[in-house]
Amino acid sequence: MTRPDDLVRAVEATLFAAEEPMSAEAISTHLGGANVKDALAELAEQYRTRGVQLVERGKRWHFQTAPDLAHLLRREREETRRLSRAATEVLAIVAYHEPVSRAEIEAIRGVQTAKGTLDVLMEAGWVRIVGRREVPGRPVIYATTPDFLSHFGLESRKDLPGIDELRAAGLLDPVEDALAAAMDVPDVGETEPAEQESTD
Amino acid sequence: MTRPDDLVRAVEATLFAAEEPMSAEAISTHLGGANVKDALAELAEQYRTRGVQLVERGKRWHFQTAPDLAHLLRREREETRRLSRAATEVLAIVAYHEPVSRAEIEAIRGVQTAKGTLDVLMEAGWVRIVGRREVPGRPVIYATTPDFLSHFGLESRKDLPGIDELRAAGLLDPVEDALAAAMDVPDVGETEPAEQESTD
Amino acid sequence: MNEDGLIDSPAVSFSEDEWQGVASAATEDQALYLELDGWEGPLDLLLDLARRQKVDLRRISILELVDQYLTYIEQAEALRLELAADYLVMAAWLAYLKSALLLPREEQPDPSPEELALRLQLRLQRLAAMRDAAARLMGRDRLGRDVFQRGAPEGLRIDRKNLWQCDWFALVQAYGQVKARTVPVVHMVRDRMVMTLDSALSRVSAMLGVNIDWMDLRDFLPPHADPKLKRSALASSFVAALELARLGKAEIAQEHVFGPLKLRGIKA
Repeated sequence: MTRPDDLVRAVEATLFAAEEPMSAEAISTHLGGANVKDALAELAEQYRTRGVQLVERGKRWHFQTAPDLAHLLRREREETRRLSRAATEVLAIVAYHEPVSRAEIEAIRGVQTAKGTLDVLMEAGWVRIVGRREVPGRPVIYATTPDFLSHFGLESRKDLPGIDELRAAGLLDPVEDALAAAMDVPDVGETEPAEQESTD
Repeated sequence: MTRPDDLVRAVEATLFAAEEPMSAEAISTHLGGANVKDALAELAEQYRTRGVQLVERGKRWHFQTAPDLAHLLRREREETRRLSRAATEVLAIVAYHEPVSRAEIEAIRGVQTAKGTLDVLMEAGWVRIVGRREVPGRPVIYATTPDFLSHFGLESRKDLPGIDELRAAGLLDPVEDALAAAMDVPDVGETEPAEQESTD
Repeated sequence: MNEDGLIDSPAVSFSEDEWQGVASAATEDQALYLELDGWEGPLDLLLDLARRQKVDLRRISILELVDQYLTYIEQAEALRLELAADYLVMAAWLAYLKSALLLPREEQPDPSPEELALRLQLRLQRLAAMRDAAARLMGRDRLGRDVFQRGAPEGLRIDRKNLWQCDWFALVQAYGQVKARTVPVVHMVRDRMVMTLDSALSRVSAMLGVNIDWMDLRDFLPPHADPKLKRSALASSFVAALELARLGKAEIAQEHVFGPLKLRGIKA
């Protein structure tokens, strides 16, 4: 193992010591403004095959144990909090559709979503309120957080499993849009289905 | 960096994720009884030149930031800040009247001087306590420091301009007058800008 | 409808392995299972039934699905299980949809039952997609479960240190202003050219003593005086004239308003 250069060592030490994932900017600030981009890439490469790896999640970097060693480590930890089925579904809907209102979540799930379900996700630090939709009633809209990406090992939302296929299949579009496309009606809401003359 | 063997990777991940230093026995137990001695030695060697090092302390192993990079853990960040108006005034009074007690500073300024103001000047290294005045209450007395002289480019306190010079420079004029002069308004309050006839 | 299904459900948490849900856990031959805890509303139940058809959701037979749902609800009613209202609402709606679908095409109501069926199908597809996505998400290598951050990070601490700035000019100016602010204030009135009432009185009475004819008040003023002094002298002399008149030493006459003020001494 060759001695890494000083900047790489400094970035390595900083990220090892950090209690939270750090953005490249935060690392740079901590190191007095050095350009850390290359050092991060080099470090990630150096650790690629090791038992500990450097990963980027939502523009923030942290070291974590290699996924293939999960079987060795899992037993010493109590499992992470189990999410209810409702909560996992809501989390998936927020992640794949963000930003999304509660009414939109409910439209997909077909049931009312208890306030507590979103609270659990917000408490876990995976979902947050990102504003209001500028429609009547100004409903609150939700999106996922950088912690969500870190927790599920996603570099960005583009890494959400199957998101490209779902989008291509139109499964992330509202039912109304899909219906319009399927019925070949150019514009839903304005165009009534053409009335057929009944043949009495 | 060659891929370390599986045992080395396992030891690496185990120690990385551990919340406390672990003895070789504890690591071995955790990894199903493997002999980890060689792996620990190899790992320590691999990390020897890095920003993070594997060390043994009292028969227990843990990762820690390389000693030469310890300064990264506790950084001092210097922030340039302008002295407040009040602090500047107090500093000037100390400079012109030293040694001076807080009561005397207040008498000259005509306002109470917050303790924090003198603390700021001492933090800046420009003012220090030089003793106590031998009067009832034995108040602390303050004077400027050599740093004060060098920061303001003064050979000695004698270089500070005298009162007569200040007056000649207009620095003893009441603030409003000085302001008016600086703004080049010939006579405030009497001269209205001549009204232009609008040409409709 | 509450979050956890029809009847007060204990199944708040579930493991990823049981993703398919309670209904799916039933084996093929248990066609008549009645497990009500597992669903979160009628759409959930419908999706589960649809998945039992083991075909792509896009090719699902809606009629068959409707039949299965209605059968299910009937059985629940036969067993006197209490069903939440929305299950019954869905049952009624599906019964309507079924009858509409069975009508000859030209007698079908508007919106067409095909459209309604398609809408239901699209909703099921979307719910199914999100359910699969959630399962895949939960199955990832999760931080704190499969992969771990450093167990005992030293932590980074940043101590801020202030670097104070001040310059010579600001210092000197501040001192100047402290001084200016605290110097005892002395008001000085500028020396102005005035004729006091006393001097006007002696001047007017002296001049009245030597003249016996009417004289204009202005003739009493000092000739060649500064204009500012003249104004002051005029005012003082007028007051002096009034005073002399009050004492009976002079009389005053004015022929018209703002006309010249005339003055004559009275011999005692």
